[in-house]
Amino acid sequence: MAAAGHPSGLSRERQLELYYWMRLTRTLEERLVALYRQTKVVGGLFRSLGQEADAVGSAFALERRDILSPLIRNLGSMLVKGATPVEILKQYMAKADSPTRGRELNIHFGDTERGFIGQISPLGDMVPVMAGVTLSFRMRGEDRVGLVYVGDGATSTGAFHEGINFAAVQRCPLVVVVENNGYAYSTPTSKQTLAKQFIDKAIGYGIPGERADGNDVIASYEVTRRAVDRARAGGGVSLVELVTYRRKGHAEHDNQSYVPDGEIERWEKDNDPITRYIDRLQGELKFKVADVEQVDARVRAEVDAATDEAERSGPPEALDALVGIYADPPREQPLWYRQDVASAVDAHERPEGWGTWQEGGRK
Amino acid sequence: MAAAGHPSGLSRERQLELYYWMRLTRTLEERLVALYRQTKVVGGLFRSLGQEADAVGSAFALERRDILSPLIRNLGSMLVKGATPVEILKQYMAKADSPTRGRELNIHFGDTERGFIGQISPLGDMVPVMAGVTLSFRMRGEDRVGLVYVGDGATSTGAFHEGINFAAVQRCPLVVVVENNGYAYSTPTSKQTLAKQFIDKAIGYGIPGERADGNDVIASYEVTRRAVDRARAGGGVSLVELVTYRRKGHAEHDNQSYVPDGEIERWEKDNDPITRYIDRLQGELKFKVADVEQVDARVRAEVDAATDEAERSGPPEALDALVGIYADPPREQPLWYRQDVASAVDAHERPEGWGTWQEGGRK
Amino acid sequence: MTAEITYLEAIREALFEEMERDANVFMLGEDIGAYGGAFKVTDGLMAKFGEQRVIDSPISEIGIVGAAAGAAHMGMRPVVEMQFIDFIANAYDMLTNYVATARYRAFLPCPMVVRGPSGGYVRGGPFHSQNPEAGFIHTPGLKVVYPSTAEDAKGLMKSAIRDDDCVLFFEHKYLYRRIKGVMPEGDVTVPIGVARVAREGKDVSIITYAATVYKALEAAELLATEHGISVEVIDLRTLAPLDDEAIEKTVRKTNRVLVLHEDTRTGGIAGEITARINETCFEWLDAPVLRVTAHDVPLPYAPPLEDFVLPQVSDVVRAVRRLAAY
Amino acid sequence: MTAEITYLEAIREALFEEMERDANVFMLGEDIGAYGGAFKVTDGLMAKFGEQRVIDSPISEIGIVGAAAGAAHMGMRPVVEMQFIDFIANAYDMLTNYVATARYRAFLPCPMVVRGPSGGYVRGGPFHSQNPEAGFIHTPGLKVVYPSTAEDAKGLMKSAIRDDDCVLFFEHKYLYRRIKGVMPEGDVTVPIGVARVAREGKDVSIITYAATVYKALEAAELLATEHGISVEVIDLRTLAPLDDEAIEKTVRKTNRVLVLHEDTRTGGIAGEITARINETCFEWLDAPVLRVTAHDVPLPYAPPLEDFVLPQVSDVVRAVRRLAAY
Ligand SMILES: Cc1ncc(C[n+]2csc(CCOP(=O)(O)OP(=O)(O)O)c2C)c(N)n1
Ligand SMILES: Cc1ncc(C[n+]2csc(CCOP(=O)(O)OP(=O)(O)O)c2C)c(N)n1
Ligand SMILES: [Mg+2]
Ligand SMILES: [Mg+2]
Repeated sequence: MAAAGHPSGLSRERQLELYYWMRLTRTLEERLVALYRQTKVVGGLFRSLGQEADAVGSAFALERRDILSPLIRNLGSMLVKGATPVEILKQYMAKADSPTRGRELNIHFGDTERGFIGQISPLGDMVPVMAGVTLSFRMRGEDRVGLVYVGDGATSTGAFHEGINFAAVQRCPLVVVVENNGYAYSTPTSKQTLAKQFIDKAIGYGIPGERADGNDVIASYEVTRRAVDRARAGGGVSLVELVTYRRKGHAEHDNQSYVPDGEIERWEKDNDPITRYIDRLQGELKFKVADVEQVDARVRAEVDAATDEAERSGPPEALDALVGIYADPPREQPLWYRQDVASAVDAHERPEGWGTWQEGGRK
Repeated sequence: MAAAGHPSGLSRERQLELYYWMRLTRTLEERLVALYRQTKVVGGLFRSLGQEADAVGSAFALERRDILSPLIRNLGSMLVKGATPVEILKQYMAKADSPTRGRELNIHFGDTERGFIGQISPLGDMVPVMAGVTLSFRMRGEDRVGLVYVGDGATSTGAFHEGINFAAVQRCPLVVVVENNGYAYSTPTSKQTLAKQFIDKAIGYGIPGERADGNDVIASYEVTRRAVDRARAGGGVSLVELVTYRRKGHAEHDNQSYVPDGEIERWEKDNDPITRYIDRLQGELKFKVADVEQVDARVRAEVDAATDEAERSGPPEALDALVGIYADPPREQPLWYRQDVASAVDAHERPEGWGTWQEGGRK
Repeated sequence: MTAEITYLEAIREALFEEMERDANVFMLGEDIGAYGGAFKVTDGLMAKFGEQRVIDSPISEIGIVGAAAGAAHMGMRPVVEMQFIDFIANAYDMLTNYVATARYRAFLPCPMVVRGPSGGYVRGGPFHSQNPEAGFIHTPGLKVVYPSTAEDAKGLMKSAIRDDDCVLFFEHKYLYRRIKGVMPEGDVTVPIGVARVAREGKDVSIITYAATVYKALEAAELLATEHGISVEVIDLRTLAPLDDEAIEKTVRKTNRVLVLHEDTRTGGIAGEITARINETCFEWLDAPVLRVTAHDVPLPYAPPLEDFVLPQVSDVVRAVRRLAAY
Repeated sequence: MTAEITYLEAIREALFEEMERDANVFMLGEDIGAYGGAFKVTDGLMAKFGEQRVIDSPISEIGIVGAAAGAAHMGMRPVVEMQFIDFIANAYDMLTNYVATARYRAFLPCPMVVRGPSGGYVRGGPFHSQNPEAGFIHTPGLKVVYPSTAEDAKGLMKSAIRDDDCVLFFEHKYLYRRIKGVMPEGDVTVPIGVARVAREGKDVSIITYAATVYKALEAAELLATEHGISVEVIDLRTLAPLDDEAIEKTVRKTNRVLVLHEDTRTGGIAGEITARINETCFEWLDAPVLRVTAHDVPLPYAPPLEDFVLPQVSDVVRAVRRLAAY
């Protein structure tokens, strides 16, 4: 137990930092919503509203040399691991100088230097991949740990099962964080599993499991930190369940008609992770209102600056689409009917007559 | 608890029947070994030596209308469900009138009338399939139960995980029997999972799990019967672990070099399921030696007769290979260079000069 | 007079009517019930038919495809939704090893449909835009359909559900709400295995399916008015089994063929079609069979990239002009 | 003088030498350690290199292919065994969606090899005889090799392990112990992407790979002696990327082409090769490109059935004679 005012032994600076990352997550997502409504975001927009604490708190338990594999609702984890707001914005807007040069969407990107590996859409796949990442740490005797997130829904995939079991048997230094936010798209947890809690799965893999309040950023940090320490000390895989709630729809288009009345409002009112942490900062931890407001102002300025910068970038060059499928050959040749053609789409493409397509009907 | 002398309420007839099925399994497999050495078995040969009790006891808990999905070591289960020795022999010998007309090997065959569905090789796949079979029972309000076997090794597959979880959530009347025989091919259980016992996986699916001595045919029957009754009463999926030991190699070619010295001999000496049951029959259950010997004689006669019958059948006609891929069209046409050709292989095929192939080197 | 409905609504109508017609038909998939599916294809089905027949499943493509097979063995007629067809890759073993072989190796009927939103041109990125048909066309025991019109979407879905084997039903998400049609009165099916002449022509044939049917039609119009080339467009509708007769007929008519598909080039179905034409109509060819396809790369997200990778009308125009001039 | 070793031993030698050369190379698979693998390909590796570098895994094809990818990102060079290549279907998502796209979408290197016993002619039945190459050739980002000689098996395995991308390495189990060769001295690799002329000829070309190379060679001998037809046999060795140059060269030489493969017909690689020949060499063709392949059915177990489904020497003879007479 940490001394009063210093939960988990975090310095005051680090305590405020936790707030900064949560606020940055929320403000950046709010900016993305604005850009989405201006149709500047090319694809869908995925929110982590109400889940900022579990993402930030868990990622905060890692060292820079450690590697994390985020999911769609782990913007906060990526920011903690060094992803920048301007990268996020450019990526969503499919800019030429975005982290994936316009190849992948939303926050599907990574950087092994800073220690995060981008997910792919098929759920669960990152669990075996992170088993392999951490297997390499173990084989090389590196003092590094991996952390992989799975949603409550993704625990039903074969990839999750095979990956966590392999990592367990191989005693990989891996932490598997189940973000139990109550829903997988529209599917409530009760239709996903009969298990009473996700840590009940740990025993079936012969590994420790621990559960915490995912809307408490300190608790999320602490529980993850224990698992990280165990992994680093050679204790192998742990399962951590962070209980939280997805306050927005699966993506911005989802109207959440399937959610029982009042449920969202209740979580918003009683259990917003940022509000809760502000209360704690200003109460138990004795920060001043101004300390918090300063962070808010800094975040606003940073997101404004990032937006300006991101907007200045242009879209990728068409021919970049053919670069880097393999190390060798380094690029594909355009097909013969595209030789000497810079852009594929000429005046004839996307005519009105194709049907009854309307911007509003977009999926 | 059943009255003394009537364990589990089984009549004396049924008590002896259990012995019959175990003995039939073993004698039939011994006959297959002889045929294999005579190269009359076309492919590999898989034994269930030492595991007869778990297969027979568990299948014995089902009614005829119930459906079971056996694995490679569940010859005993199939016999209980009505597969006949002559079918088994013909199937191994790839005869024209074998249950799959020579299309599939060893005991990969089924009959929904008698209530068993043949497995395919990819391990774990039968778990989702049996989830669907039993889902149909539930949807139609039929008073039927399903039982699916998985090996200790197959519990590591994604298919097992997705199938059992789906069945659990859908409350399908399904019993999942993990046959823990200590090995998956050469891989000991300790390299397959860190779980201390396979029923530890049940809690992660929110279902009951129960473990029994798989070399005790009555215990195997009883534990499975409880799960079957639960399923029939609307209690959904149960996991049953039957602990046994694989005394032969994965298949006949496997020399078991990876098995610790003395392990096989110990199981053979102390824990042969047939020997144990004979002791019980002649002891506690007060059968006469002659009762047992009569069964042995009957089994020998049946297997002899079946062998004679199986040997009389011929191989399939080549053109049958093109029949029944789809309901419509009912057959494929031979490719143009095979029109009017009855057999594909003429004098030029399989020449000596291909390499250093020797019958002994066969895999 | 009946109103026009979209390609998506046509599919929903087929599901609805088949569920009404046959109590063995049921739906299985992620978020298909209360929510009505990611694209709302199954919207309203749960309200009408109940949770027993419209099952919201865990995220388990292996699980639900396998469960469908098991139910199908027992006489049910399951229709499984892949939330995006890209995730059918997870069930590749179950479909190619278990389902496709069930009748042949075990005489087990396996009447089931696996359906889902497919294809690109929608800025979906590499995992929400795929055309994974090639791997399944390659698998004996499976049937594959991929309609381009609302009428066909409905009629083929009815046939797929009634078929006694497994049918993979690819729905093009770019067409979902863009394409409309007037449905025929009554219970009308479109047969599996029969192609459609989408436009008659005499100089060059374009053999295609799904979204690129419209690329072909547009190109045909343009080629007629601007270049005086008469193009015949064949909409395959079914990819397995291929309608060899229809292919041969158009080849013998125009003697010049372009195979057009949205899927990547290498190993795509255009190769198979070219081989068949070669085998049966070599003497009728006045020019090589040409292919217009996507480039061989994962489909990128940014509009200029996606547009460059996928086939466009201008490509078709160029290829047809080359064929006509050959 | 060096002794002959088998195709199987050649692969083992390559694994051994590469593990000695590069500490990042390690093996992952079911029963590959203490037991040495179902076919004993990895026999002795664990004794030499230890459990850390020869890992016996749970039965988890998704898990081990995914783990290999993760380790590869970190600079390791994993070699994964599928106990039978048929089970690669279980990892189809991981390979086609994750591994194949890693470099393109995320600039993540993914140097890994997935290898395993493939192919039929061994009475293995439908799940121990497959040739699943088509689905992977179709996937941009993967490389596919399938050697027919012991020398190539060794040299290509070395190249595969050193390649900076994922290479699927199909080993033909019918050739494992039947085919022998004398290995070149020293560290010799065979380049990926380069075909081999297995026999020179001038009248008809057979383009093939793996076990059917021997069917082609036998037929060629017979055609030469009994029918006076001179056959050139091209052993592709690599299926992705295809050696277009070698294909064009032989077509321009003989003007008559048979594509021969053991895989089923529809959607097999013969279609792709036919399309390419059509596009680049149409004017050079004196006859249609013909295909000899397996029939489109799951591979049955009984000898007369398997023999009927798979291509045989007599089929090749018939097809070549037809081409020569065209
Ligand atoms: C294998 C697979 N199947 C289906 C999908 C479609 N899909 C995307 S997100 C999602 C729900 C995910 O729920 P959960 O794992 O709980 O994560 P959350 O969105 O709640 O963070 C689904 C079904 C997918 N991406 N991958
Ligand atoms: C998906 C898959 N991977 C690999 C194999 C190869 N294989 C066949 S049996 C076997 C071991 C099975 O062990 P277990 O499940 O314990 O069953 P047992 O043989 O002990 O009854 C393996 C690895 C397979 N059949 N399927
Ligand atoms: Mg969730
Ligand atoms: Mg076992």
